[in-house]
Amino acid sequence: MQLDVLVNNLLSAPVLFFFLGLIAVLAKSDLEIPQPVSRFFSIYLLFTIGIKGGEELAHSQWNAEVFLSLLLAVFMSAGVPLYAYFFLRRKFNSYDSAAIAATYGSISVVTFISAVAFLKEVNLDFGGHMVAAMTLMESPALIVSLFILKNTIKSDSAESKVSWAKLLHESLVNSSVFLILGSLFVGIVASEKSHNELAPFTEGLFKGFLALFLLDMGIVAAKRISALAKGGVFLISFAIILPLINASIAIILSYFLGISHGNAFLLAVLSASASYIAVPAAVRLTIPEANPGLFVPMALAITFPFNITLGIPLYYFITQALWT
Amino acid sequence: MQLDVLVNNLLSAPVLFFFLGLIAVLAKSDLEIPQPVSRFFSIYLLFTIGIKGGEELAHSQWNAEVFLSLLLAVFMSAGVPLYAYFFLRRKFNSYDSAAIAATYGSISVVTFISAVAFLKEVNLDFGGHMVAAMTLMESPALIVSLFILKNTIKSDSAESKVSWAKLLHESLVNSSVFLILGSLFVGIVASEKSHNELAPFTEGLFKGFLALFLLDMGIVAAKRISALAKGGVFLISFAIILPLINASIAIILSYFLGISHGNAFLLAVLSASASYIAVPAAVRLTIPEANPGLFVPMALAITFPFNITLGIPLYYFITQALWT
Amino acid sequence: MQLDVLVNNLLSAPVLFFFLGLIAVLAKSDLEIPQPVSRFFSIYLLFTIGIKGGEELAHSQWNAEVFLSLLLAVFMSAGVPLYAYFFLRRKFNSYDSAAIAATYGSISVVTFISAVAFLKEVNLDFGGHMVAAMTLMESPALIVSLFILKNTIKSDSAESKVSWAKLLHESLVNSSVFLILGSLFVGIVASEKSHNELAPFTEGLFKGFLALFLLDMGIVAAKRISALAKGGVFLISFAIILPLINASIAIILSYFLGISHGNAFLLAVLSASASYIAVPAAVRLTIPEANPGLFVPMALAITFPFNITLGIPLYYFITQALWT
Amino acid sequence: MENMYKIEIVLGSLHTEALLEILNKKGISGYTIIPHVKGKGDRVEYDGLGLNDAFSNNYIIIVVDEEILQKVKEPIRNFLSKYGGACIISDCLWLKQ
Amino acid sequence: MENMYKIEIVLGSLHTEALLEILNKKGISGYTIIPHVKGKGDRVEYDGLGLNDAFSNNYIIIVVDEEILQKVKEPIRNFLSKYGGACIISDCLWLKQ
Amino acid sequence: MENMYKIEIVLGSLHTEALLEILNKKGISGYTIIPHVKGKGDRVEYDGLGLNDAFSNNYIIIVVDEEILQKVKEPIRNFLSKYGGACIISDCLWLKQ
Ligand SMILES: Nc1ncnc2c1ncn2[C@@H]1O[C@H](COP(=O)(O)O)[C@@H](O)[C@H]1O
Ligand SMILES: Nc1ncnc2c1ncn2[C@@H]1O[C@H](COP(=O)(O)O)[C@@H](O)[C@H]1O
Ligand SMILES: Nc1ncnc2c1ncn2[C@@H]1O[C@H](COP(=O)(O)O)[C@@H](O)[C@H]1O
Ligand code: NA
Ligand code: NA
Ligand code: NA
Repeated sequence: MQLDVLVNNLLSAPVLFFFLGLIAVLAKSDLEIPQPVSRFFSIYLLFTIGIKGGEELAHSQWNAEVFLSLLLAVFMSAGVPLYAYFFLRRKFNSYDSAAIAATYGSISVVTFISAVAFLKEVNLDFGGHMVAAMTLMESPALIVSLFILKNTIKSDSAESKVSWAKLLHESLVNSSVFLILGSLFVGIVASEKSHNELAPFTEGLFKGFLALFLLDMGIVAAKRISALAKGGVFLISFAIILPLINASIAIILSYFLGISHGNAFLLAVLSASASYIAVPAAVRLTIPEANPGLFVPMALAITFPFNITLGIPLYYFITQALWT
Repeated sequence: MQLDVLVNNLLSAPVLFFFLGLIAVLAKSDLEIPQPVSRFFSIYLLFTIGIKGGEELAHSQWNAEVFLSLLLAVFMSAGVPLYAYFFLRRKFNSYDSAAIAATYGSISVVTFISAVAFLKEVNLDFGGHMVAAMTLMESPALIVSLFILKNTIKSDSAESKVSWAKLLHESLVNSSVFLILGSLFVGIVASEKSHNELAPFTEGLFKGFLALFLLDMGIVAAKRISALAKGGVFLISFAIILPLINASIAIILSYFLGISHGNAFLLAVLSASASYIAVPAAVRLTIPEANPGLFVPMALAITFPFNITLGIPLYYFITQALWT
Repeated sequence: MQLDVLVNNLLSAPVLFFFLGLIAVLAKSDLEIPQPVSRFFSIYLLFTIGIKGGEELAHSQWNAEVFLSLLLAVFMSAGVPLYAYFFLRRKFNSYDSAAIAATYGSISVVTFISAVAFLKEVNLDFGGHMVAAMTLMESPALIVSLFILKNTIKSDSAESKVSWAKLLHESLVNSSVFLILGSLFVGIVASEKSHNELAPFTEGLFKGFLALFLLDMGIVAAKRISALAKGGVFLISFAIILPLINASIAIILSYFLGISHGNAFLLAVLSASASYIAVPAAVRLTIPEANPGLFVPMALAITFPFNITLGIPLYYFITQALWT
Repeated sequence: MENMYKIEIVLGSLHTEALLEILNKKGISGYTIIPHVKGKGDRVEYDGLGLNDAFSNNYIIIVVDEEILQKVKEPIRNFLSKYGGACIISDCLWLKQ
Repeated sequence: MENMYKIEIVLGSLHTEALLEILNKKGISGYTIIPHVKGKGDRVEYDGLGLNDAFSNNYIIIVVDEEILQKVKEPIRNFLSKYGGACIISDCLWLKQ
Repeated sequence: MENMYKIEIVLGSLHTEALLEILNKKGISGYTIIPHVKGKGDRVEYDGLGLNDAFSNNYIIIVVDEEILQKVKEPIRNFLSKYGGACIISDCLWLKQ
């Protein structure tokens, strides 16, 4: 039965379309999703996750476990860069290390979506506040990484200019965070009638747009993967080992904090996931010295596919063993 | 209960997304809807309104009231510029006055949609011909405004070149009018089976795309609002008072012509609304001397939000008091 | 009753939107579908056809008739250029002849979709493998045409460079073929639950997106039609006569091979249809000397509308007379 | 290679067709248009944002010889003074095929 | 017609706003931006592909006189050395309206 | 600042990859591509309209020194004579970082 779960996950339409995208590039197909269309897909996904998350949030109970899991979410996002950075410094310069640390402390929305779909498949409950937890994990990692960077390199003119106020502001209003937060808010205040009217759009189309978005991600991942060649085995192992470590820590802490099975699993997935949209854009602005040929393909072409194929079932088996 | 109506209107998902768009820009978020995506939304909305309007038109009775309301629609669109122009000339040059007059004589499709949604919320009937009425109101205002402009300024070489035939043609084939008219036609001739097949697209997705389109409108409105600063209080008051005057005239005339409650309300909303898509584009071509920093933000950033938040409930209360 | 079928076909929403697009351009409307949106429509259509085709393929029986119809599909695609080329050479140079021959040997996905919708309308069954048959017909025509071209013109430096391996590869991975094949594969392996989750996207939206895509095709067809003027009556007659010949041959062969009514009809439509997306792009690369002002508008502005309005009912009446 | 002039015009998208019609009559042999261009000059900012093309520029490039250049200079200047936009002219070599 | 200089800058989309802010302070009178430009130089390839703008360039065109050119040269050089990008300068004639 | 040459090529989108492959072999150090460009010359009009890229141009900009210029001139000419397109060359100064 455990193999079933793994195979079902691998054969789900969105996962297959990700691989279709990879294959398209490797087979030198000219298949490409125009950028505005790609943006439309991600606007749709963020809008829908926000609206549905808001609906669930409005119906969920606020108890100690909820607060603990939100706290743990922030803790993981801020904590991951702390150990990742020093681990990375053995192989990379300060800039690249900080950039990669920020990437892995933050989260991937599509990985989260896949985990939620997985939970529904295996009939395991989770809290309505987990979309909020995800949103809370978007930004702390970048702030912590910049803080480390600033304190480890001798602050010369350029670096000393980091404006923390600007950074905090930016982390709240960057387009992904803003659209999810805004849609979350609308989802909370909207009436049941409103939700019903939106349902054919938000629920009906979700799987279709998700599959197309993953097709696009597969294409982009494959185009960026060649840049990894220089990084070699270390880079690729790192992109798989770090998620495993992050998930393990999240699972252990969840266990001792008494967080429920479903929420612990999602926190593990979020901690294991790495950002390849919002954080890379922010890193280009704040750490222009870092090589985007490293941190983007690591997150997008190694960690993301690892998580949605093997990682998610694996984190599930571990939590299942502990929680039942 | 009246407050309820107002609050429900303010808390509807599309209205909230308009404000989300405004806030995004004010909070300096980088959230933006790529232009092709924005076009897709408006193509979808025009297509859907046309198809659904055609379906309703095919089932509606043609009686005296229908003809009277169509006539009143054209009358309002042509009449508004007549008084608006001379009112505006006190503060603006001829070109800007004509451009603003044309903008306010014409209509806003999204305002009309919001009014229709409002009617459904309060369970008030309206005629299947009102989409046709709306379409009839798109163009007369621009023609009248150009006519006034040509007759008030000493016609030198450039202005005397206005070709009325070209203008009439243009007003029938400009993309918004053409797409609505065409979809209206398809909606009329399509079989019931056809309409059922299209329903998941036209009806199912409507609220979702409307919300996203309003998000975009909010963003654009906020980006254009700074241009209003120069115009000051006069401009902003004008952008609220003129709609009130237009709606009042439409209501009074409807009342004496014996037009039904629902139709009168929609005619008031249409008269009060101002164009920020089709007419501004046409004005750039026909009155290049006019400053688009005035007429676009007035319609988009002041009149539109005023109408969809306060105007619509207000026009409803007034008509309700008169009709019942 | 036969007239009914014809009229219903002409009044279906997608056909009407094609004419709306034509009229838009002829009436000099500025209505245009931005290219990324147009791409989105075609990605949606290919995705959906693949997924649904895969679902049907998974449920269909593999018997002799299936293999025969797949074989006939390839035979028609490879055979059409053989006679078309020499027919065309009477009026056109070698390059243009080869380009047009390739265009007419290949197929049009939207024509196929219209034929399938037509079959559902008249309640006639067809095999789940016909989407596969369509995909098999995409490429052979181009390969055969290039082969003829290479063997008829004295091979000088440029032409002798045709790399057959590259060409075969290209014909398998060009974006349309790749996306249909990939989606077909996902459609085959996806669970019934998966198909149900995708249905609101794939089935619910199909007619709507098809109508909008045809609107776009109408616009593009009309913009390209002027280029045909030079070709004159010969070109236009050719663009109608060749489909008729191709359909007739497909019908006769199907009849003698014992292929079922529905499949024979679809093979006739596929043989009669001409490519205006995938093949023109491939021809620009492989036969740059050919004039795209000929082969694109012939397929898009003459053959396509002929097939979806008159051709499809006609091929149906002929097959009906033979098969019943 | 031939000595030619490169005319670059930034112009509101809505006005491009009219200008090209004028220039075609003056005998230009071709043109290139880069659509969806943003910009800011003396007039309103062209931010290329949604809804319609009223706030979007085209970047038009026209390669001409000396003779055509002299013919089109005034018409372009007149057109731009009415509809806004900018125009620069520079030398270039045309790589003849 | 006036003798002017045309500055062309290829720059990551995310950095454009910051550069224009600097140049506006130096007194440039306008600018034109061609968005969604791809390219390759010494650093990572900008393939303009989906997801975000981190791999997309802007092509910025700024027409200036000699005086402003001298003022902006160094700031542009400094900016590009930090954020990547390329810049070329050439002569042109500005067709005054 | 260095004296360089700016090569501008308008070319059908479908042919861009092949040309860049040739030029990369000749040693160009970088390139910039503006996609979705429309145009009209001696051949068919490139209106950039939907369905596929067959009617859409790319605008390619390549900055080279004198030596590379001499190396790429003939290959570009040959390529364009087969696949259509236009090419102009002009002087420029490269603002070195
Ligand atoms: N100095 C400049 N450098 C580059 N582009 C300019 C300059 N001035 C104006 N433009 C462009 O020309 C357009 C129209 O200018 P204007 O009519 O002055 O508003 C602007 O939107 C810019 O794209
Ligand atoms: N030789 C060149 N010719 C044209 N564009 C270039 C050249 N070198 C660099 N670029 C452009 O400048 C951008 C940034 O260059 P770089 O910072 O060197 O990676 C590239 O993405 C290209 O668009
Ligand atoms: N005189 C010209 N000025 C600017 N662009 C041109 C000119 N002639 C040709 N072009 C561009 O080059 C492309 C190919 O030209 P052709 O191969 O002559 O059709 C056209 O689509 C235009 O974009
Ligand atoms: Na993480
Ligand atoms: Na009005
Ligand atoms: Na065919």
